Amino acid sequence: MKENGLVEFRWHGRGGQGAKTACLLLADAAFSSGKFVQGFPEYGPERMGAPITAYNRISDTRCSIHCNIDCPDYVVVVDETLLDTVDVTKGLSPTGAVIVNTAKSPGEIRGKLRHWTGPVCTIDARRISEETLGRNFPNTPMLSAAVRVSGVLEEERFKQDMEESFHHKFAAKPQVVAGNMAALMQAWEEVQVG
Amino acid sequence: MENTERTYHFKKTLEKKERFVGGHRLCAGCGAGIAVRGVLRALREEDRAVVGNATGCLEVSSFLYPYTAYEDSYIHTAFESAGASLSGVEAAYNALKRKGKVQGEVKFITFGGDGGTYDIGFQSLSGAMERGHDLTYVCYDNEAYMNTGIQRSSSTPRFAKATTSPVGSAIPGKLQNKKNLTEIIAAHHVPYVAQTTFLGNFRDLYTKAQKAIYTPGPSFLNIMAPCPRGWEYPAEKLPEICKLAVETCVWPLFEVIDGVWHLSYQPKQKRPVEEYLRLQGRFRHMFKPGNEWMIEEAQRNVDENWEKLLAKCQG
Amino acid sequence: MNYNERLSGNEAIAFAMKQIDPDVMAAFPITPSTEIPQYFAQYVANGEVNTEFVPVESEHSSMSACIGAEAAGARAVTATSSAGLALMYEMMYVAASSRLPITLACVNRALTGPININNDHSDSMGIRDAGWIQIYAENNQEAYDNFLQAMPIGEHPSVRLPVMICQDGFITSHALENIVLLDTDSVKAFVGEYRPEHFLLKAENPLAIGPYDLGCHYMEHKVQQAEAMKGAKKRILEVAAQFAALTGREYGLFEAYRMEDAEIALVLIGSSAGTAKVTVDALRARGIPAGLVKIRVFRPFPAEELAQTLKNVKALAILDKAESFSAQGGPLFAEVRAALYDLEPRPRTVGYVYGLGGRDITPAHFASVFARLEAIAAGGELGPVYSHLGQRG
Amino acid sequence: MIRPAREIDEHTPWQEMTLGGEVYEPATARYVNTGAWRTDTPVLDREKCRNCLLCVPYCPDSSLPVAEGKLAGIDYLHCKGCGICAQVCPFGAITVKEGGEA
Repeated sequence: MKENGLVEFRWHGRGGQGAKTACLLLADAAFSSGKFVQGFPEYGPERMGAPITAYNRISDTRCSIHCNIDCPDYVVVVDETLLDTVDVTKGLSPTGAVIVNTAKSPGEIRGKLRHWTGPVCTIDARRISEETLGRNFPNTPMLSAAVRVSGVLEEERFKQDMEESFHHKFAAKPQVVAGNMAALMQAWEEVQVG
Repeated sequence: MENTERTYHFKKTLEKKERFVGGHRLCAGCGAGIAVRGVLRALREEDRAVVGNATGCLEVSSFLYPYTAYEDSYIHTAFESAGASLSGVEAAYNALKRKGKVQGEVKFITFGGDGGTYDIGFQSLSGAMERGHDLTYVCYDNEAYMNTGIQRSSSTPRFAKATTSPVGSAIPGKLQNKKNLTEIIAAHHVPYVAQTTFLGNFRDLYTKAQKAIYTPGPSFLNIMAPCPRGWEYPAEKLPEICKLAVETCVWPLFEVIDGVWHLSYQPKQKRPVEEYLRLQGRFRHMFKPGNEWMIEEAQRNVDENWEKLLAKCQG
Repeated sequence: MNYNERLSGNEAIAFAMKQIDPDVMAAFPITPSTEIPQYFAQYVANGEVNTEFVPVESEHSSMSACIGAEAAGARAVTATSSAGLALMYEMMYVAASSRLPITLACVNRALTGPININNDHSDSMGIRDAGWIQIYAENNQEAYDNFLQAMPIGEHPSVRLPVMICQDGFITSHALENIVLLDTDSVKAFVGEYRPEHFLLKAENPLAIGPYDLGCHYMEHKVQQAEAMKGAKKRILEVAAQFAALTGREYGLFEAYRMEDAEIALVLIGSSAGTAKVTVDALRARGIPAGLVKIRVFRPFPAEELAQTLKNVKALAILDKAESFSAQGGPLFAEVRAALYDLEPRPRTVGYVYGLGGRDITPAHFASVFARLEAIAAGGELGPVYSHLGQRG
Repeated sequence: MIRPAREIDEHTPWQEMTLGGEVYEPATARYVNTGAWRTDTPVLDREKCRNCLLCVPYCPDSSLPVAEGKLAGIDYLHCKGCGICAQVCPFGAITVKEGGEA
């Protein structure tokens, strides 16, 4: 654990897939839990499909630091095809974990990770999202898995805050609230640690 | 255009209070001063105006600190920004009027020479026209950058001598034809666009200025405003030059109202362009033996443009 | 009246603009400030503000339109970055010399070329001598707070100068962070109404603005501007005091962080100051007397106040997030060093140019600078006074 | 104390000049004598003038004032002597004489 309960996340995704949105959602959820947060993407001129990185700092006090996160506590990979080209676990804290959106098992994914010997977590966010929301919106399951694995937020409060936030966000479409909550709960249960 | 007068009472228009006073530092016989007076005279006396201005002869001469030649409010910001600056003034008026902070009718009229209008200020003019601000942009077109010493502009006619299109043994003055800015502005589909100059009892200029100012939305007025220094003619010859510009069809008078083209004046007998050119020193080299082709080219160009205009106005 | 939220720096500025509800906003999009007019256009579309939004065709025109609007008697705002600010260059001078207190949200970005969209301060530093008050933020909170203070500073009759509120592109503009907001009524009461004495639309008398100034008047007008800029310090501090009374958040011309007994220190601007604070804390934990000064107000430049704060420092590094290609350091270095010239003894100073085009700067970088300062303070050689930090090779 | 525009000249200290070069009085140019620029001078023959006023709008210097529908004379404080008025007069009522004296 870093000072003041600081927990740092790095997100890997592709432009247009929602890694930045998921990062902002995590910041939002942590803010609701009374934390001090940072959620910021690393910007380039790249368009849809290019690898992108986003970061979170979650802490009990305000973070004054404003640089990228080279040594995160957790890495979340929104698109498993990135594992072939991006060294996603670079700098990852040995006590941390990598969380990958995949239908594969942690064991299968480990084979693609170069030097990483720590925990490998998997979540089939695509399937969960399709089952609960009818479409591939992996953000809610990914967020759920990241919170579950990291333990950065207290479970009950997180779930309660998310429900309120969905009600607020989808005020015009209440059916979407139930779908998102189902996605969140299912991901919470299904995330595999290996 | 409910605010425009149906009939033109020349003497009544001259009894209105002068809104552009003497004491400015324009040259003796300058067309810009005549244009500004003529346009501002079209304002209803009870209306206020904010006058804008691109940098140029008019600006450096009509507001030389602490002497403004304008009865109305006036703003100059830069050479290329007259359209945008007046857009900001008009936007402010809309906001302040809505909030009850400004009362009464205020009109927005900006002046620019051909440098500030055809060239460096073209982008901000185009933006202001496209956004639909309720303002009138008036170009006093003297066909070169007179303020900096008669350099060529995109409005300078072909073969005219200017200090950056000089006449030499290899190149006979400006090589390109004049840009048709009025047509370009008409292509912005603004409600009112017109071309005029100084003629007779100023009916054409006055009524066009009035329509431009009182048509809601953006309007554009292009006024041929001769420059005795740059065009090299004796200052008192200005009325004759304007008249010949129209009679030769070098500077046709027309309006484009809501996209419909109207010819304002058709000469009974189109005069040869040579008569117009001969009065001006900037075309002197065209009359040298061996250069007859230049006059022929100039005539051909005027004829072509005139035929195109006639087609538009009949279409 | 204070409440907690989480907003990016751009959202914070747009929200401040919404709370102020200016008369005119004229803007043209450019990364990374684009979100500000986007958010604002949505407020306009939703009828949440009573502002005339002018979506101009260039930044040159956005500043021109702001000048027209402000001269007309309206409160005008805009936002831009990088090449957009560069395109405004001429009009920035016109705004300042016409004494029009326009407020510009500058989201700092590197200047082309090669083209680069990330943060450094070359845009606003390039225009530092245009006559605008410049206030820089470390984070979203400061960007918001500074924006609320801009109009009470710039519009005050003793000042009448335009104000640029700067924050670091992407690093704070696109970073979601906690922020404490003021309720809108308090914002409106704090910012007040814009009541210029003379304006183009005033019914009682006309106003002519933007004359040709002959040599016999031009210098006098420039002296007026210079005097106003000198006097602006007082107003900036008055407004800061009023703001502190309202929010509890205190601001000065700069922030002196752990400077009381500091023997080695950094001077820098913007978000990197927050990162450097982490290094200062780490050094302090080891008993090393490190501190830093974060410049908030760069124009007017707080020279006397800096000299007072830095007089007991033995070794000082001044870090510029902009090149000036002077071949002897960046603009902040030049000005801070000049400010210290009359001190006896004076701190030994070195200058770094860092973070260009978004080059990331970490606590480790600052640790290396402090290590050098420790050696200098202990009587070691000064070494090169002008160098770069964070580049390869 | 800021001075009125007509009292601001090359001797005025900066403290007494309007800020930013603004002028908030109307048409202060009328205090300027541009008549001194004249090298030729138009002269109005009232006998010949029929008050058609055709000369008036052509004057670049607003120097042909109209009162009660009639040409009220020539404003020699501002007239620069371009001679356009003489050219457009259909009745020969305005002639240009050499020299700047009115």
